[in-house]
Amino acid sequence: MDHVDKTMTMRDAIASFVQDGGTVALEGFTHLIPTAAGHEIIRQGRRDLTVVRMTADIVVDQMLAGGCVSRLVSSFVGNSAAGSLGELRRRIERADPDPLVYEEYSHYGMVCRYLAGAQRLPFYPLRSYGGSDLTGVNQGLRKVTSPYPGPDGEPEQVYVVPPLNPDVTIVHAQRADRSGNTQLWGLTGIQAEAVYAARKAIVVVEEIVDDEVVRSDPNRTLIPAHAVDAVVECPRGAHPSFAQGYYDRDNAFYRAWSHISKDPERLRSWLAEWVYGTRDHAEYTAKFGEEFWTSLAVGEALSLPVNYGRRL
Amino acid sequence: MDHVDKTMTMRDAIASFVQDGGTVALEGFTHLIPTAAGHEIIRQGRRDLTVVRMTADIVVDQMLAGGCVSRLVSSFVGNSAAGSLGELRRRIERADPDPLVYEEYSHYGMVCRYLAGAQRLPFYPLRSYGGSDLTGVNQGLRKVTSPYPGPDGEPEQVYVVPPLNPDVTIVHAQRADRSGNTQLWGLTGIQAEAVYAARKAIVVVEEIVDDEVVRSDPNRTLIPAHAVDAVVECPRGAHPSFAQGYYDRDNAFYRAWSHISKDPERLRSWLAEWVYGTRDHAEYTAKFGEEFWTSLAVGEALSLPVNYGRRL
Amino acid sequence: MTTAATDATPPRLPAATPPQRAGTATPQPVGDTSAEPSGATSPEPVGGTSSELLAVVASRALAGRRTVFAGIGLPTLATSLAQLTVAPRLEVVYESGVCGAHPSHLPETIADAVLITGAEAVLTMPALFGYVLQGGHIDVGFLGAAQIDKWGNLNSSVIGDWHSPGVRLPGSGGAMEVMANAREVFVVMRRHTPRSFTAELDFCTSPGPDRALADGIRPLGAGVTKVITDLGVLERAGAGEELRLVAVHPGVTVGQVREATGWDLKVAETLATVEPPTEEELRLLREDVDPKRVYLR
Amino acid sequence: MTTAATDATPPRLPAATPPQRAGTATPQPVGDTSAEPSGATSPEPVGGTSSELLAVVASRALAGRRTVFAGIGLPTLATSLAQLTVAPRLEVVYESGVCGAHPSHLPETIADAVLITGAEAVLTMPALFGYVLQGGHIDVGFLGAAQIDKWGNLNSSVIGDWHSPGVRLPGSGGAMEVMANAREVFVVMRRHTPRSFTAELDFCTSPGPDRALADGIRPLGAGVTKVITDLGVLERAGAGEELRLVAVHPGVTVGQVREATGWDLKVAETLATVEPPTEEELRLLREDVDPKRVYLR
Repeated sequence: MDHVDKTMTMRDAIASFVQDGGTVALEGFTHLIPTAAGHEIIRQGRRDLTVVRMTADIVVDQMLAGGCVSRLVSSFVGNSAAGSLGELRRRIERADPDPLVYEEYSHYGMVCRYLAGAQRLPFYPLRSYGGSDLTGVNQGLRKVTSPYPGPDGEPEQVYVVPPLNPDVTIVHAQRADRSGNTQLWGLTGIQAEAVYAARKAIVVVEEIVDDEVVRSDPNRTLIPAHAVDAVVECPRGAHPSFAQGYYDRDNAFYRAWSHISKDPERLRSWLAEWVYGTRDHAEYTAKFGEEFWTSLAVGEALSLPVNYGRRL
Repeated sequence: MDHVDKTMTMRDAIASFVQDGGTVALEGFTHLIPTAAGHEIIRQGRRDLTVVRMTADIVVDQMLAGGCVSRLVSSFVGNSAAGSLGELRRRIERADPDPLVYEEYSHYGMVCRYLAGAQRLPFYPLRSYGGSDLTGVNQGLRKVTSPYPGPDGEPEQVYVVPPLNPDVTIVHAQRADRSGNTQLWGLTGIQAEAVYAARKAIVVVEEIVDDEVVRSDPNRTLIPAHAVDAVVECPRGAHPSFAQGYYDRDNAFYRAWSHISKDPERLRSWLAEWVYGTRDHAEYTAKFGEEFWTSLAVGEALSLPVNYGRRL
Repeated sequence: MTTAATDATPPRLPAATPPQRAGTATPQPVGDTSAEPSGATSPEPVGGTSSELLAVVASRALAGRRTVFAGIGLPTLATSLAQLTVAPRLEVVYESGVCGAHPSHLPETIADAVLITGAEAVLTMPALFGYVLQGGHIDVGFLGAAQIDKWGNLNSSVIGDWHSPGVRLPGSGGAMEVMANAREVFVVMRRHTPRSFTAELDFCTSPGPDRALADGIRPLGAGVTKVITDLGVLERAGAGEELRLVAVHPGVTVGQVREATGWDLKVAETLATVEPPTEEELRLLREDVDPKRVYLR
Repeated sequence: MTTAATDATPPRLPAATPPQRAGTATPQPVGDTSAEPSGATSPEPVGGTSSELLAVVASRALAGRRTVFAGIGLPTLATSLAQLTVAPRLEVVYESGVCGAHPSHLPETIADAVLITGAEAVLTMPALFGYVLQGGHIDVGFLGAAQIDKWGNLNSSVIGDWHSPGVRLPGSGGAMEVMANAREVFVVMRRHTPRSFTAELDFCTSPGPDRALADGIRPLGAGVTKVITDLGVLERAGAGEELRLVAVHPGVTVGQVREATGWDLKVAETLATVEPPTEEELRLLREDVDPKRVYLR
C-alpha cells in the first residue's frame, strides 16, 4: 500500500486544525508535554478555545496569558510540585483579566472521558465521585444504576462521566514515520486514547524516522497512522518537560515559572520575548543556547532487542 | 526492594491454583495459547471447571475430552479456520457424552467482560448486541439507559456486560523475571486484562530471564509482578500455536485436529498417548523430536533499540 | 479465527434439511471456512464463477475506501488487488490487532507471524475493538455467514435451535462488532442458495441496523451494503432498505438469482451485468497477489 | 504532580482568615507542596518534630504491606525506609504509571526520568488507574490535603467557595481515586492546625466511605485510617468511625493536640507515646535513603 505523507510544519498544522472556539486537548502527563504546539497556538492568536488537559500546568498558564482560552477542562491545576500558576489563579479567583469557565474532574474521571470518547460510548462508569462535592459543581457527573445486583444483592449505583471528543488532540512523542505511525516510550499516559477520541489529531515528534525503524517494533506503535492527521517534526518541543531518552526535564524553569507567572507584567514580557518574539520553536530553542541544552542531555540506556522472527 | 521468587513447576502451579469447580480463563488470541497448562489440567484430572476463553479452540476441545469442563464461556467455538472441534460439537449438539453449558458472547463482549473485571466495575457498556438473538439466550446481556441525551436529544440505550473475575487466569508469554514481570510481543490480545481480572494468575513463559533484561525495556512489561502469582518456565508451551520470535504455528496439527477430534475413539487415544502418556510438557515436546521443532524454527528479525536515557 | 473476519466464506451447511442431529456423515461445518490454504476439499464454486471473479468484484467495490477490516482468504485477494488498482492507500486492519502489515509471505491466518513482523502497529484487543472498530475508524468490514436475510442480518451461530442445535457453528467472533461499527459491511458468499439466502434466520448472530433500531439501540453503521455471490451482486443503502439485486454475472439470469434466494428478491430498475475481470486484474491476482495460488482456486 | 500522590505535604494555607480574595501578599498555595528539593522556602515544622520523625512513623505503619501508591518527598522517605526495615518486599506504584522503580538518583517528581529507566514496568493511565488502583491492587495510598475532617474526608480543591474561591488549589489529581480504591489511606500533615483539621471542609474533593455511602455509592476501601502529624498519630478503622488520637509525640500533650484540632477530637482509651526514631532508622534515612538531604529537612 502507498503511504500518505502527513508531515507538516507546526505553523501549518496549527493553522489547519486549531480553530477559534474549538476544543483542543493537549496531553502528556509530565512527560512529552506538547509545549511547542501551545506556543504556536499563542503566536497565531487563537481565541475562545476550550482547552482540555489532565494536568493543567505551565503550557496552560501560558495559553491563558496569551488570551487563547475561555474554558478549561482538567483534573489538576498547578505548576507540578514547583509552585503556582499565576495566570490561572488570577483568572479563577478574581476573573482577572477575564473569567475562566472551569470544568473540574479527577484524573481517572478525565481518563474515563477519553476512554468513552475513543470508544464512541455514551458514558463511562467509574468507582470515584461518591460523596464528592465535585458532583455539585460539575453537571457532567451523573449516576447509573447497574442492571446487575451488587454484592449484597441490592441494586448498585455508580457514577459515570460523559465522552470527551476534542476537535483536535495534540500530543508529543519521540518518533513517528511520515504517515503517522507514532512510537513513544517511558510514561505513555493517556496519549493514545486522547488521539483516538479526537476528530483530528496532530502528533509532534522529536524525529521523523524511516519506515523501517517503526516496523522493526510494531508493538511500540501506540498511535497508528489511521488515527493521525498531521505529523510535525519539532525537536525539543516538549521543553520544559522531558522526552525520555532525548533530554531531561528543565526543573529550574518549573521553579522559575511560579515567579514569572505571579507577576502579570513579568509574565507578559516573558511571552513577548520567548513566544511572540520567536518565529517558531527552532528560534525558541536556539535562544537558550547549546550550553543550556547540554545541561539537559541524557546518556544512553538502550532497550535490549526482542526477536519478532522471520519465516525461514 | 526484595523480590518474591514466584517460579513454580507447571505441576505445582496447576495443583495450587486450579480447583475442581473453579473458573479458569485461558487466554491468547491464536498467538501464545497456554496449551501446556491445559494439558496439565487434564493430567491432574480437574473436574467441573468453567472454562473461559474467547476463542475456544484445540486446547478447549482437549480439556472437554479430558472430562474437565462442565461450562464454557466463549465468543468463538471452532478449530481456527482449519475445521471442527469434534468433542465440543458432540457436547453441544448431542450432550455426548455429557451436556455442556455454553455462555455465548461476541469477541468484544468478552473483551468488555474482562475490562469490567480488571477495573472492578459492575458492568461495561458496548455498542454491540442491539437486535441480536444472543440477548435472548444469554441473561448476562442487559441494557442501561445513558444519563446523557443521545445525538437526537432523546434518551439513549446501550447494552452492557457483567464483569468477569476468573478464579485463575493462565496466559503464555515470551519471557518474565522470577517475580512475574512479564513481557510479551507480537499479538498481545486480552492477556493483561484477563490477568488483572483474575483472583490468581499463572504466567507460563518461554524463558525466565534476568531482571536486567526486563528492566532494560519497562514499557514491554504488559503484566507487572503485582498481578502475578506463579511464573512457570515452559518452552514451547504454546504448541500448536506459536510464540512470536520463538517458533511458528504448527498448521499441520490444526488441520489434523479436525480429523482426530471427529472420532471420539481416535481423540481419546490421542489424549492417552500425548497427554496422559507424557509426564509433563518436556516429555510432550521431546516426543515430537528435534527435526519437528526445526521445521517450526524462525529466523531473526530484531527490534531496533530505543534509548531510555541515563542521567549524566 | 472467526467468521467475522477470517474469511468471507461461510461454513458450508450440511446437505440434509433439516440438519441431521446425529448425522455423522455431515461435512464439518464448524469453522471449515477453507481459509487454510491446503484445505483442498472445497468444491469448485457452482455457477461457473471463481475466486478470481469474486475477488475482482470485491476489489472494485473498495475504490476510495481508506480502511478495511478483513480476514484471510478471499478478502486478502480483494484487498491486495484493490491496493494495486482502485485503492492504493487502503489500510487493512486484522481482528488479531495488526495494522499496516507488510508480510514476507502470503498469510495463512489473521494471526500469522508474517503479518506481525514488519507491521506498522500491533494493537491490544481493547484498542482494536474499542478504539479502532467501535471508535469508528473502519470504512468497510468483510463478513461471512451461514445465513443472511433480506435486511442483511447474519447467522453464524447455529443451524436449528440454539439450545439444542443441529449444527453448532463458530458464533460471532468479532462479526457482531464489525456489523455494529463499520461504516458498511460487504458480504462475500461463494454459493448463492435459498438455504443461505433465507427468509428467516435460524438465529440472528449479527444484526443489521433495522434489528438494532427495533431493539431500541441506535446503530452506528449502515450494516450490509453489498453482497457478492457466485450469481451476482446485491446492494442496500442502509437502515430501512432491503437487499436488491443490482448486477448479475455474465450468463446468469434474474430468474436464476431469484430462485436461489429464499425470499422474494427485489431487482434494481436498471440491472447491470458484472464487468468480467480485465486481463490486468487477472494478471495482478495471478502474478503479484497470489502467484502460488494459495487462495485462488 | 498531584496532591494525590506527589507529596504528602499539603499546600500551605494563606495566613489570613477568611482567605483574602484579593490578597496579592498571600503565599503561593497552589501546588507549593515543597516536593521540589530546592524548595528551601519551607519553614522548619513547628512542634519540634521533623521530616525524619514523620518519615519514621509512616515507615513503621507500612509493616506487612505489599503495595503502596505514593508520591515524592515524605512518602519517598517513608517507603524507602520501610523497604530497608519492616517491609522489604514493598512495591511502590507511582501515579505516573511506574511500577518497581530502581532509580539511579533520588527522584525529584513522580515522573522523573530516573524512575523510568530500569523500572520493572511502566503502565498507561487506563491501566494504572483502572487495573491497578480501581482494580484493587493497592494496599496503602499516601495522600495530602489542605483540609481534613474527622471522617477523613479531604479538600484539595479550594479555600472558600468553589465558584469564586479565595484560593484555588490544585484539585483532585488522582486523590479521589486513591481514596475510593486503596484498601486504606495514610495522610501525613506537617502542621497540625485547627484550620487544616477542620469541623467543616470548605469543599470535599476526596470523600471517605461515609460520604460515599450517604451518596448511595458502595465504597471499596476503608478511607483514611491513619493521620501522621507533627503532634501525633490519629487513626480510624473505616466507615462509621471518627479519627481518634492514638499516640502523641514525646513532649506533646493531649490538650495541645485537641486545641490544634478544629473538632472535638476523641482520644483512644490507651494513648501511646510515639517511639522516637531508633539510631538505626535515622542512620538508614541519613546514609542510605537520602544522603544528600534532598527531602530530609
